[in-house]
Amino acid sequence: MSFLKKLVRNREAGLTLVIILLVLLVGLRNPAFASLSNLQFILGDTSIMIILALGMLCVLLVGSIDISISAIMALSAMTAGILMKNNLGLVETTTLVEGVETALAIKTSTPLIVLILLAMGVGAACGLVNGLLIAYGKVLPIVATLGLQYIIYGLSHLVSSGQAIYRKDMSESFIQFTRHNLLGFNSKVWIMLGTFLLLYFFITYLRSGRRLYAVGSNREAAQMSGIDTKRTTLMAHVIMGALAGLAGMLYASHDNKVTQDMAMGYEMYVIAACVIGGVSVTGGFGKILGVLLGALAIGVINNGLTMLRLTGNSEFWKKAIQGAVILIAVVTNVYIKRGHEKRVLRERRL
Amino acid sequence: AEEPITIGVVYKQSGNPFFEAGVRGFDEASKELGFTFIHNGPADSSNEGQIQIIEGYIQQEVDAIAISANDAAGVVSVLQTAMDKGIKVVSWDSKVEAAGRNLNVDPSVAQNIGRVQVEEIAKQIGYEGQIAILSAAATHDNQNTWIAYMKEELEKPEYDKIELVTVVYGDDLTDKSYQEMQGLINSYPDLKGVISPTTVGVAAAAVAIKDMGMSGKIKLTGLGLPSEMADHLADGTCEAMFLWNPIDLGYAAAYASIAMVKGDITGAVGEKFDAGRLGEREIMDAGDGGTFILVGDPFRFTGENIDDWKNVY
Amino acid sequence: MVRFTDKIPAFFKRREWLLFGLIVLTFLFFNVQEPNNYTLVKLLNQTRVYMVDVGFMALGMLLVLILGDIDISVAAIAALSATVMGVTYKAGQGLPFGISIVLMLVTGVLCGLVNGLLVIRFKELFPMIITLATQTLYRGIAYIILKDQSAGSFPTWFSKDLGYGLVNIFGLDVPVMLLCLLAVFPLYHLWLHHTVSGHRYFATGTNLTASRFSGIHTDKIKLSAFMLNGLFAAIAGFFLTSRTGSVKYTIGTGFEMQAIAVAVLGGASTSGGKGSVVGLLLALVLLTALKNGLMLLYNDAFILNLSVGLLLILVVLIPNLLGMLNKYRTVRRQRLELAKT
Amino acid sequence: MSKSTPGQELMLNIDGVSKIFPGIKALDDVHFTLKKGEIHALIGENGAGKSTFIKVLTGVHQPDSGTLTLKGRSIVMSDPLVAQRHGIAAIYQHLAAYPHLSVAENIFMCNEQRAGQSPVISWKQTHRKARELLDSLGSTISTSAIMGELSVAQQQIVEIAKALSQEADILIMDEPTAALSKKESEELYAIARRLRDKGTSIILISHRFEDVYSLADRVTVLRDGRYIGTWDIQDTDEGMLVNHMVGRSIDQFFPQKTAPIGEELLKVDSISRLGHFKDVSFTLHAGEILGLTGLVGAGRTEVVEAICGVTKPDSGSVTLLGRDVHFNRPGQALAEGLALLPEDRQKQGLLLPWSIEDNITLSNLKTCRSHRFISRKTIQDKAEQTIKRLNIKARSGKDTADSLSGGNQQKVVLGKLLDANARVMVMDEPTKGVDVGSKAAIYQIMCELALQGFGILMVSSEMPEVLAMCDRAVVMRQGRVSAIIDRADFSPEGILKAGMPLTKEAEVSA
Ligand SMILES: Nc1ncnc2c1ncn2[C@@H]1O[C@H](COP(=O)(O)OP(=O)(O)OP(=O)(O)O)[C@@H](O)[C@H]1O
Ligand SMILES: Nc1ncnc2c1ncn2[C@@H]1O[C@H](COP(=O)(O)OP(=O)(O)OP(=O)(O)O)[C@@H](O)[C@H]1O
Ligand SMILES: [Mg+2]
Ligand SMILES: [Mg+2]
Repeated sequence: MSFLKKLVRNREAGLTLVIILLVLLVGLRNPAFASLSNLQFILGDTSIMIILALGMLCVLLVGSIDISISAIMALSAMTAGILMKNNLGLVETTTLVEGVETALAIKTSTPLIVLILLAMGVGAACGLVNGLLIAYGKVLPIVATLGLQYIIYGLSHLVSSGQAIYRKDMSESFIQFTRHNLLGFNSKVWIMLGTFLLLYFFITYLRSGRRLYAVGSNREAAQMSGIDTKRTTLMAHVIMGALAGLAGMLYASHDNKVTQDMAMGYEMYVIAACVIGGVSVTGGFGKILGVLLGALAIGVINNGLTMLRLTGNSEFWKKAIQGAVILIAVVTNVYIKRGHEKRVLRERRL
Repeated sequence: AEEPITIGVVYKQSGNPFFEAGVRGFDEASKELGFTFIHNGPADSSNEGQIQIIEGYIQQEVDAIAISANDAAGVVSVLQTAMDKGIKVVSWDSKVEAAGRNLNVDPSVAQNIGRVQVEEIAKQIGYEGQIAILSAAATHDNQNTWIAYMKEELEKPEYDKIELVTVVYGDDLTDKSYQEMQGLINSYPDLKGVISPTTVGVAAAAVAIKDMGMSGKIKLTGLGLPSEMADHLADGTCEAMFLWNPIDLGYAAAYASIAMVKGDITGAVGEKFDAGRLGEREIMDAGDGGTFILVGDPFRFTGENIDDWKNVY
Repeated sequence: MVRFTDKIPAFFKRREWLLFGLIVLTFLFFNVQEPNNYTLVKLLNQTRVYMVDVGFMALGMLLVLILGDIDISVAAIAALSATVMGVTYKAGQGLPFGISIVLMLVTGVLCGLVNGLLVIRFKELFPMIITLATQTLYRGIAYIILKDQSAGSFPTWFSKDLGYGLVNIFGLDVPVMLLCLLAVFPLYHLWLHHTVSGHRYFATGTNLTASRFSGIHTDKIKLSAFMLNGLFAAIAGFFLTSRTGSVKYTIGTGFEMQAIAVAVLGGASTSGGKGSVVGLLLALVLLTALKNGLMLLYNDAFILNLSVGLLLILVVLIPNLLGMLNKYRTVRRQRLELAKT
Repeated sequence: MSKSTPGQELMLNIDGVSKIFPGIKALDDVHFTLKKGEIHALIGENGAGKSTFIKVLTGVHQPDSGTLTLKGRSIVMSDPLVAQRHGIAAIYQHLAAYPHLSVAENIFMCNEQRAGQSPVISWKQTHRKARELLDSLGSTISTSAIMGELSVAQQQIVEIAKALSQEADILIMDEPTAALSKKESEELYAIARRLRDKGTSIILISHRFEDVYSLADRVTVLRDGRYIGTWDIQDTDEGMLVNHMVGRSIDQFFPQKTAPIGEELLKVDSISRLGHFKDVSFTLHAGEILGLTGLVGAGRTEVVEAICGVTKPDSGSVTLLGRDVHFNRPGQALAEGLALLPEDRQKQGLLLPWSIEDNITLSNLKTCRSHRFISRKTIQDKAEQTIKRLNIKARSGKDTADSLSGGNQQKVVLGKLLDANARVMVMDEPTKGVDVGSKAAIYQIMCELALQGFGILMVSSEMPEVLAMCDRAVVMRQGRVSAIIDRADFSPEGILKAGMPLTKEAEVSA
């Protein structure tokens, strides 16, 4: 098989090529874009979307969808934020530097890990409600999660009583949590990688992970072979919820801010990332590496657009380019697939 | 007993702390003047949402509507029907077109708002180098007016060595503003200063500057919320920024509304009324066919005075 | 023997009755809470705020949902069509208003056509993804045309008489807009539920392949659904503009979700094959009654959304649960009979 | 290993099992025994409850009453995993495959291969074991091939491998040969016998008497959910079984076809479609029943779909009633008088949630109007006629299509087409998975249609059907027409030979 043929057959390789092309294109206009540090930055910036897309993969695999994730992010970050704000204390540390006394105020609060676990717990609870409605209440996924989106945003308004959480209300460890670098990569990247590997292991090597595929591929068959399809659907939604909670914390730490309407509209990017990554929206098919690359492609587009140095009607062009690139990527996928099918047909001997 | 006067307050977005502070101004005035008020804003800062709220107020037969409009033209029709029913309409913070209001309560003169920010950034970068503007959305009237005045100010000879390289838009979304700011830093290595005349933008810009290790290398000013900017002012990422006092703004709007309902003023040029602790205010010609009063000049927040304000709004 | 308690689930399985019951309850509840402001007369006036533009949009969305598809771009179509109307009319300096209106409708249909063609051509893709992309496109075009300006100064019959006018019918002041919407419903109902062409939308949505094999031109059905959806979106934009009095490219943002919610509340299912015009009307009335009541009582936008979400889920969930209960009961009764024999 | 004689050890004893679905009593006091090392055939008309019985046995459905004794122990099959643990494996009637997953994974889903007690799936082991299983079935399908890309027959083989992988004591096969060619069926027979000889007990469900007589040791008949009886196979003959199944005797299984051959209706001239078929030509006349036969995967469905506008041929021409036609969709063909009874009645033929009435009138709704509006009454009347004419068994026309058994569903689809005023009727496997009673009825209808001047093109994989019903047979092999045989020259060997793949290697890839 020629290299090109292989490339076309392998969606992941194709996507990688598309991403490299995008980077080169933008880099041509603005060399700063293609610099290593900027690419590291993009990876960090896209980590949140990748984490969400990984969760969305699970949900899409079982043939469901979740459009309430941005609301879940808001609610879980808000819950953790309020806890943090209310427990915030100042620790005055005095240090002597060459005889000059400096007062360093470090804000401490509930330990970071507790906050993260709390947020993930809140997220998982929201996912649980989604899953219960969909799997046991037989409410269609779009309807259930659309309704829950309204409700959860409303809840985040209620728990915050209209107040936002600002940097001044955040503990130092929380603010710094997404600002550490390790081996040149942001902590978000490491958290994303950890999530990625865990999920990769889960859906490749564990039975309950593989069953996500089985349920989405043929629900009836899964039922007949004894898979609890309802519980599997529920599990997918809980995973999504927990990851949305984690993503919400990263988002809040990164933005230094939690508002009750945080991340509104983010879900559409996440779904688009999955689709570009080759996940079937009707369930049963999708590779985890594809999702990673799909999200990365969107991250490159979003970051690249700000670096294109467009002038004039730039705002419009940014929006249009974004829509167009997504559409083109998805449509190209369709053509590649059709080409593949045609090739298979041609190879048949009649 | 006579029924108390009711004011219906409409703001741009529910849960936005700036307007929470504005409501505190109404609250203060209501204690002094003895009126009641209800307040609401759409969840998604939309024009349609504001219309819903206004229609609800008309239904409740309020005496006056005090609105900070998302779309200056988009609420004119519905406010006209309100005025037809004898309801007084006062816009505050963000004005309604002249045809849809009796009076506008302007936080400050747009020209001043543009000017002080240019003066500030020029001083900080030493009157030399590249600067950029990080705005909200290209569709926001007040943003565009301020930016126009900034450009006008930059024409002056003392700013000859300052180059405005670009205006970018963060849509008042934190993450988009952050990305745009990061894009500015990467795209213009010689960038010296950034003006962001929007509370969301200036806060996101401060975070981006800090994250990219550019604190002190790129100066930042703009219009920011003290509570949100407190840490950035304290550590010097942003040396100084501006904002008017939303509490005073609400307070003045409340006094203007009551004066109008009571018939003390009609909204005509030259009329004067007592605005409580703010003193007397005179109605002036806004130049758009309507009239306005002025509340005050933008306040300059710095690391020194921020502690007094960060818990206020 | 059929007991009365067995009949209740079956009764509420008909969405229309469930909605009707909820309307009555909602009205009574808020009427008691707010006897002065929440009256039938005043509520009627509020219908133009909550019913008309979303209602028209939902009528189009209903068709698309019946086919098992979804269209996220409707609100953007409304914005683009309204933009075309405002820009060509140019505050009276441009084309005659009638022609602007026609251009607006044509724009809506064209946008729908593009959606439909993409959906037909790329069957492998989810309409949700396609219309997500065209949404950006349509609003983008509206933005390129209008920039940050707003287009307005429409004739008074449009922005005043249509937007805020009232007609006195039997002593009741009815908004002109509402009459326009109500005029469409019976026709639409007859067409969708009682004609051959309406029937075909349901068939196609239930099983596209089998419908195609049965001789239905399913591509045409899909295309026409998206085009009609575009047309209704344009009409929604028209009425929305008559209320705002001017057009901005952001007009109607987020309405697509409201339209979907209304249609689903009225009995449509996102998996296709289901939907009811009467249900849709009742859903609109219910939402008007509920939203207005909450607005008066709480004055809080988030609470409003929260309860709409709750309503949406409950109305879909309750019949499902009752259906399960019913099934369980039937089987149990038969089991008992079996045990007896 | 010596062949165990049936009749020694009772593996399974089922007593008085009933199962109720809302509104339907699918099983009513059914008895069943299975001995060690026997093949027990379970037969009955469509909707008799065979599949339901199997599902009760494997824990997919819970019975409402009755007891189940396995190897002397009373057991509650609370879910399919319990059945699996007790050594019961099943191949279900409707393919239970995961189309997106690999062959190996399909085989071992829910029986994942792991290293010892570790929770981690070992993919190496999975593929190795899958390979061994497929080899034992004489199949060369790659273990990493995607299930959905295989032909139906290949998928069926994977399903069989899956059942074998469980090394069950009891193997259930619900119409395993429905999609298999004669040769593949024979291979399956051999495997079944081998398993039986090793002591496995097998329950076989089939509508083909061929299967029953060449495999079974005993046979049990169900009718309308009720138990009719169990016999040793030597004590039965086809006629008697049919009588038990339908509750009456069928004198004439294949009706006498009397229709004269008339003018040419359809002419297909060397049509081709990339990867599916090449240079296919034949003609069809009024009053003629033309068989289109060959092995599964020969491309027959593709040919008829291309003719009827479901797909389009890349080249060649189709002439209908003397006119050149190019259909873009089945609707056009239907309007011109060419009707297609599709292969998959559930996916292509019916709107399952809709009523029988609405299904029957769907193609011809325009005639069910009064004053531009649809008339419920006309629909009812029309459907009533069709229901009577085809003897569709349902409580009323208001019943939904998904509540019907396979044979009756097929009749509904047929009824829909009858309503549509066609001249040429293309039937793709009209009797696939249909019980004897319904089969005879369908043959009867075909003859009547021929008599009315219809031309009928029947795709069929069943030799007896082709031999008895057709005036001529077009045999396809690997996408090409290999022979067109006149009735006078019909012989099972001739047709079979024409349909056989040319080389062994070619067969493997087909
Ligand atoms: N899940 C279900 N819900 C309701 N009714 C059902 C269900 N499954 C089967 N039935 C009904 O139970 C009866 C028995 O069906 P079953 O599938 O067992 O018949 P069968 O003998 O296997 O027929 P065939 O030969 O067509 O496969 C039929 O009337 C069928 O409609
Ligand atoms: N040479 C081949 N290699 C792989 N797949 C093939 C080949 N030929 C046909 N197929 C596939 O096998 C399936 C069966 O083909 P088709 O339905 O046209 O055959 P058929 O003779 O009508 O069989 P059936 O008896 O099932 O109707 C189709 O999905 C087809 O694409
Ligand atoms: Mg069966
Ligand atoms: Mg076939």
